[in-house]
Amino acid sequence: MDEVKILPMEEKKKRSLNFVKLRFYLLMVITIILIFISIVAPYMVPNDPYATDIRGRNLPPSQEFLFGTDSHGRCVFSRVLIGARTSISAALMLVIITFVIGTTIGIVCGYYGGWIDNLFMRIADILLAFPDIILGIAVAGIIGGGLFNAMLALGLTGWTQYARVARSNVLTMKEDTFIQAARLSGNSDLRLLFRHILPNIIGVLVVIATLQIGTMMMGIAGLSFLGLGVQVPQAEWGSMVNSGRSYLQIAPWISLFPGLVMMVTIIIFNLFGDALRDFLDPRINNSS
Amino acid sequence: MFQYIIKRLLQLIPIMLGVTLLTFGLMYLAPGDPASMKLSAQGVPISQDIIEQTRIEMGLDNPFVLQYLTWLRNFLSGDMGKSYADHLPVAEKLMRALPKTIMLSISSMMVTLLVSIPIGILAAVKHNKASDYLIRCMTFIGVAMPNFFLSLLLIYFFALKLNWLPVLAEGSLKGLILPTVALSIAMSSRYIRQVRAVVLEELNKEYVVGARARGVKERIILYKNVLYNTMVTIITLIGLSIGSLLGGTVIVETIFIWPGLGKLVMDAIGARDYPVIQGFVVWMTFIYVMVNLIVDISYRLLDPRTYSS
Amino acid sequence: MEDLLQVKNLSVGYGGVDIVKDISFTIKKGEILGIVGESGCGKSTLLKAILQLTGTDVITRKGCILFGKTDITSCSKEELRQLRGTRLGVIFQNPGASLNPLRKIKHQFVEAMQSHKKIHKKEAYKKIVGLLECLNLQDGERILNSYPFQLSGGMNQRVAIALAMVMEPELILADEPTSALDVTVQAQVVEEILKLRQVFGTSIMMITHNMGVVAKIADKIGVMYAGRIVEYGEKKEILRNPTHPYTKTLLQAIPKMDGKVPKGVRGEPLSFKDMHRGCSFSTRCDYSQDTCQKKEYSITSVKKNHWTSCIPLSGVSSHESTYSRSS
Amino acid sequence: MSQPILEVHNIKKTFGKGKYKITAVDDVSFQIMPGEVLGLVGESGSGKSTIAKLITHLQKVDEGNIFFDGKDISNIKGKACLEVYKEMQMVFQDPVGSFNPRMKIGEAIKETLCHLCYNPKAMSKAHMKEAIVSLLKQVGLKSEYANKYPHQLSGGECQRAAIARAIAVHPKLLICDEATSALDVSAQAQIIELLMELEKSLDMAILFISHDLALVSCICDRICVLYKGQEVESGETKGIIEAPKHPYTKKLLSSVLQVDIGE
Amino acid sequence: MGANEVEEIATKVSHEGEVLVEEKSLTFGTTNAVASLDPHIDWQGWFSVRYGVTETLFKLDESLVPEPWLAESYENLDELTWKVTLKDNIRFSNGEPVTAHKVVENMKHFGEENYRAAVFSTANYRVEDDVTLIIETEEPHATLINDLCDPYASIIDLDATEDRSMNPVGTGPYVPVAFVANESIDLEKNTNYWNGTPQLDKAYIKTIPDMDTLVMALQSGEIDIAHNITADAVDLFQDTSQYTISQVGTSRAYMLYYNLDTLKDEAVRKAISMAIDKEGISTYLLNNSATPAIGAFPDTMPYGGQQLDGIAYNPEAARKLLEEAGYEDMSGDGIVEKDGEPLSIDLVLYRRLAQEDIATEMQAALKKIGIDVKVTVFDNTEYLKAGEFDIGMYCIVTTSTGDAAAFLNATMRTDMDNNFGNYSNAKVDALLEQLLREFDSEKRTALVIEIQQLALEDYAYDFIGFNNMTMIMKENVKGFKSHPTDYYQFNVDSTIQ
Ligand SMILES: Nc1ncnc2c1ncn2[C@@H]1O[C@H](COP(=O)(O)OP(=O)(O)OP(=O)(O)O)[C@@H](O)[C@H]1O
Ligand SMILES: Nc1ncnc2c1ncn2[C@@H]1O[C@H](COP(=O)(O)OP(=O)(O)OP(=O)(O)O)[C@@H](O)[C@H]1O
Ligand SMILES: [Mg+2]
Ligand SMILES: [Mg+2]
Repeated sequence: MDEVKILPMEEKKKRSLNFVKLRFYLLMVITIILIFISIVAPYMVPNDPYATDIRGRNLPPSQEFLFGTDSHGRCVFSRVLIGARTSISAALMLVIITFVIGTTIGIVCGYYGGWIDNLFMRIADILLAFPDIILGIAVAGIIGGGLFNAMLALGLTGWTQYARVARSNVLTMKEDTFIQAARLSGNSDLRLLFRHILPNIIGVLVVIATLQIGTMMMGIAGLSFLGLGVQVPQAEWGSMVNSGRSYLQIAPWISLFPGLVMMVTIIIFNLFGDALRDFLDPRINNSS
Repeated sequence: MFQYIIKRLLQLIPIMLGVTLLTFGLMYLAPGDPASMKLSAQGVPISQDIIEQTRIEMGLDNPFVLQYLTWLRNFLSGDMGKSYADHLPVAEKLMRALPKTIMLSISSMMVTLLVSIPIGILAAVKHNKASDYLIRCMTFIGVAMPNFFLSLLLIYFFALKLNWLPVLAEGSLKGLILPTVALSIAMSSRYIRQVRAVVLEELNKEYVVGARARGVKERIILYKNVLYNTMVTIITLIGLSIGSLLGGTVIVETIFIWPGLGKLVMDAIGARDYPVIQGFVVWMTFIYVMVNLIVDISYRLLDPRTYSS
Repeated sequence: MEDLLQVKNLSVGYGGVDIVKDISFTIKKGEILGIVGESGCGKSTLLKAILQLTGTDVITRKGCILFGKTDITSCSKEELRQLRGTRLGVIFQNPGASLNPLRKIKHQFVEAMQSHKKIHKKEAYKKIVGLLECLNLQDGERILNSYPFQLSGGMNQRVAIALAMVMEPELILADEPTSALDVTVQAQVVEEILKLRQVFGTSIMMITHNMGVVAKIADKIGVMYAGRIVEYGEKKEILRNPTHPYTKTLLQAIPKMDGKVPKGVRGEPLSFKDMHRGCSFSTRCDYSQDTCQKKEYSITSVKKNHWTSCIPLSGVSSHESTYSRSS
Repeated sequence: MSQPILEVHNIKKTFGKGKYKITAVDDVSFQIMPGEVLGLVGESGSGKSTIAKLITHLQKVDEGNIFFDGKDISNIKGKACLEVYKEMQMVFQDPVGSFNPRMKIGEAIKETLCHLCYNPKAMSKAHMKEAIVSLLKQVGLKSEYANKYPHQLSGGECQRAAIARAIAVHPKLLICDEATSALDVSAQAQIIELLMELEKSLDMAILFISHDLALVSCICDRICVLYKGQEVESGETKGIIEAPKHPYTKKLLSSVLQVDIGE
Repeated sequence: MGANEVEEIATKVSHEGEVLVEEKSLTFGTTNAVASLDPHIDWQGWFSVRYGVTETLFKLDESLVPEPWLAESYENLDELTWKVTLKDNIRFSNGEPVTAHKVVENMKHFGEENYRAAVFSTANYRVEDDVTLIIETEEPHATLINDLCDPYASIIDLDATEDRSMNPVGTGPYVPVAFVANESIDLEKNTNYWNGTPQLDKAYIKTIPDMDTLVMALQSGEIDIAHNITADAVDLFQDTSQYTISQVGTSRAYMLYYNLDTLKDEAVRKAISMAIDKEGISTYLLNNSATPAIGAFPDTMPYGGQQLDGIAYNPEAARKLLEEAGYEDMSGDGIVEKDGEPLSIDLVLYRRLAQEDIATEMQAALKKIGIDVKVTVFDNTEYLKAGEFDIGMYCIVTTSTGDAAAFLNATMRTDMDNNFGNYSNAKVDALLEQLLREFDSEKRTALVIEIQQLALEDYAYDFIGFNNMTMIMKENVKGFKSHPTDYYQFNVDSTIQ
């Protein structure tokens, strides 16, 4: 109750509020730039990322090859750029698909309950019984490698998180006064679900999704590193780190740059997720 | 409580059935014919007759459900089939590797807890001070560092450049250090952040203000009240992270040649050794599910609200 | 009787905005002071300031709080800690929340006691059971071995009272100790707080917005509005002879069993941010005049032990008609 | 005498199973006449809110019947519910919580108008806006409140807005489930004043649920006392206040801390 | 326990003066996993021969010509009959003498156990005396002595042990004392060795499947020898005062199968062959760890590549060739089309040695002449059998025992097991039939050359290069040498100083 009319936002909070907003917008811009880069990467590469030059292998970073060349004489910088496309867009796509599917299932399960809820939650239980990337390893290991299979493997369990969070949120929200009030206002079930419940839980889910991008990226990279992800010569950061492994001592840049870029990207997505969470948190940010 | 355990154990049955069905189903759908795969792994010259014969021997001509049930029956009786690659019983192979994986998991878990709980609490207590920011920065890097990348860097520096630790872990105690560190860094980073958040939240609870208002010593508030209360959450975290720990062991074991289950399965994947993969997946899942059960139970034991109502 | 707590020109706030402004009052030994006022007028803030509770964002900006002879505002952390519990007790509004949900009641008692004094557990338990009996909780042993969630709201509140009392402090600060309780339980708890004073002679500062409770137990009443005490005096004086317009309307808003519909104050309180010079009640006051906007806060004595910040000139108000409309 | 607007016959509601079974409402009957204010009192957990939810069909009755305006509404579904909501509305205890935090006050009111009052297609935007503003005015809120979010309003203001939303349909029956207990005395008095005014001007019946006997006695024509899901006493306000029969009622009465101004 | 510790202990003991003779031991790291030590089954004999546990009657010299080992000599009595005489001082590690009788038992045994040794299961044997035996094959088998060089033909004491997979009793300088499948083999010297005293007291074989770890283990000193190291890693060990590099060419060829069912246009096949820079791949990409190939056999052999006419690397000509054949880039995407169909081919391979690298390079090279290549990597060789590819890359030892016939017959003859591209040329088939029955080595050589030339001219196969075997050891390790066969590394002179 006390919190209800915290209109007098004092200086300190104001500052932290601005900070939260500033941080959010800043990171949003960076994230968008990152995604933008990953989209236009093919037009930005200084060299053909697939063109080999066996006479110019393992060259150290230079003006022509910013990140040096790899064991096939390919420009590591160009490959990192092109790899951004694979790594980021694959992770993004995976997250978006699992997000949509998981959220829909979660909302429907939470709201209607009954057999449909039971069915999906049992499926989720079974999928969640597989430890982390073990199912990914099993799927990719059994049905074979390839980016699509790796994504499938990760997506198989990916949706459950959204479904569970959405469901539990819907379950508690279902009893909230404002939902009952909305029902008294004559709203249909569908409208209740999508006009009233969804906007109120989407924040949490979006935050999970943003944080999930990094996880998925690491998952895909991990599978690629194990040789279960992308196939040669496709550029993907995880497989690039892997292929540079043998040259760690001779030409460390082959592994180091994709590894570092991946790390930085994940950090950015994670920071963005955190900033988004703060931004959406009514306790911190009250005026949205 | 006892009833609860029984109930949970009963709930495991359909889940494990689902897991086995899924695992078996995957193998069933997998490209390639298990019979010829088995034969080619043995280096036997493959004629169509032999393949047919092997198919019948392996029961591959039976309908899916029957195959599954047969497989399940054998599995339950401890017979997980034989490795295509070296004809050793899968159960034996897994059994041999299991202790190593458990050793690695436990040591990583211990290190993680020992590192993350104090640091997490420190960060929470020093909320928004320099040390808090420093810790948070480090954790961000730690979380974002892919464990295979980290593993390579660790080997490069500690084994090769400094020559402090062996390159070949080979299941020795000294060799345990690097894989443990590789696994714990990411995990600790995640934990520190979570412990920090949980402790912060707990510190803001009214009962803490209450205790302060009663003049209870800060130390007692922190250790006897806050820490104990957050333990419940931390234990849940442990349960949740066991999954990624087990997943992480696969990569780390492969890089460090740690003769555990992870390495075994990667070798098996390389050799399309399906019985081993199958056995591995089901085992890992079982371990994971059991650990989570234990976590749930201890969670209930720790929180009086759950076990007495 | 000597003064136990003296608050002088106290200003308190969060960050930049002052919530509590220039408050002065005293509590004598054995006296019960009731502080009433609208929600959000700064009652809890005042209480937290007196306790100098860390971690609640409260910043004392001006004035001093003399407790006995010590100035609380200039105490060190450790001195404050020793003060709390031994000489200053607190009871919070939400009985359950101020207890650690995961620890048995007895541990919470013992750790509060042992933080101040070397005492053996057995001895401590004995003392606690005695205290609980005083509070009409016969089943002391069982309660000690329970967790907060196993007790009802009323029991928890009594446990909280006992916790505040266990070191026999000279002054107890109670922040809406009964508003989370059912009417019937509330009546009981109020009885028990009264009994405490009888038995231990403890002074109490009781914060509430329930006039009924204040009327029942207080010796003196302070009426707060927008961070200031606008009227202060003996209970009877305030109830029978309110001078400040806010006190008057507040009294009229209380539902009574006489079948009359209670009358509200019109308008909404200003937010602290929008507060300007002059009387902050003037926007809602029926007697408000142009001068009210400019007038500085000052107090006028009405009688001995009764002062107010405003004595409206009755009959002059142009709002008289509005005021009588609803009566 | 006219027909009661609401009749509740022996309704029953249980929650949980086996050991955890709770009978929240146990065989309760009462009726409300048009334009009448009925007070429902009882301590926490006595089943007051449950009764309100049963009447408004937010929960289903286990046993018994509810008649609204002569029609049995105990087992209606879907569209029929909407018809009932056009004549019966409710105000909740938690004023801020009864609004969707992501919807402006105006939008929330508009929802009710669209779903229950007018055909939204047949109505111009300006017209709709006008309707909303006039509703807000009726409860003493300025028109700019339509563009605010619930958390930007104080508790009292929110409750006014909630009342505006409820009276948008010109209900014959308004249920107030502890509509004032979250507010402080002065805000409470404001709301009560408003409700009483509206009752007269709109000729609504009100089911006033509260645990504050003093408050109920001020405004209600009749009172019904609940104890652990059962109705222990009911009758004219005066009779109950002056001569309570049931010991629980007596206890409730004696617990009321009266402010003795004693002029 | 690591080898270092063992050495350390050994040194310490000697310092204290208790034990005067320092125990000599070394650790040998390899990427190969050993599932069983039984030399007769599958390819397991490679390991027991490599690690000096078992020996064969004949061994191959550096140019893969058989020479006697356990045998003293042989005589080819007629097309079907062979007489083998054993050395007379040979004993198994358990002290038992090696008799003609035991040798015959062995031949029957591996003939049964190993499909590559099928000829020995159908042959008839006669024991003349303790050291002489007669072998009669059912059909003429020109390469019998070569076959006896194959490690599966290891002579072991079949009566000595129950479990040959754990501790076969052979005649080599070392005996296995502890064996963990796929992980390690501990060896001790064979005190009964027939040909001198082994210099090492102990040797530890470690399987380190990961190449990088293997390299680092050698750098950190955890192993003394790293076997079969990749070319690029060699650069790390250029310091000759610390390391010795032993490199040798082998007959393991990186080869291409053109799928003649799908790649019907000869011009395309030819263009592809012309676009592959074999020289560049061998020298630069593989850092000299391969020798460019023309045909199926290395130049060191009489029927090696120098005898054949190959296709020269000439991408320009390749592009022209395509153009003449009607392939032109109309869409401007860099890929040529014919009849609106872009020229896109599937290249399949399995994960072995440098195949992935070569494929990547080929993909880039073919893109330059306008061919789009899709690469699919498999984990085993099943994919070739399925026949769903345009080009199949394979990596195979073309002559493990100094004999060309087996490879050519299995690979190039119509409908044979390894003829994955469905090559069929009646003339080649006839010549192969002839080759199998020809005992005269000069004529054999001529036949082998002719067959290869025909296949090359049909553009049915291409050979990119031969893998060079590299072994790196610490400078103080002596008596180890890479051999084109990839066995024979451990011998009586192997030692560490
Ligand atoms: N931690 C805080 N930070 C910033 N502002 C606060 C904080 N706590 C309270 N406030 C603001 O200070 C003002 C006074 O709050 P306080 O809790 O003292 O009121 P109160 O009189 O106790 O009200 P109630 O009767 O509702 O408990 C309110 O406007 C509130 O919004
Ligand atoms: N959805 C539900 N599931 C289970 N039990 C419920 C549910 N709703 C109410 N109850 C139980 O029914 C009983 C009556 O609850 P109800 O909310 O009607 O009481 P109330 O008189 O409104 O109390 P309060 O004054 O606290 O609002 C309580 O014991 C409550 O725990
Ligand atoms: Mg308060
Ligand atoms: Mg209720």
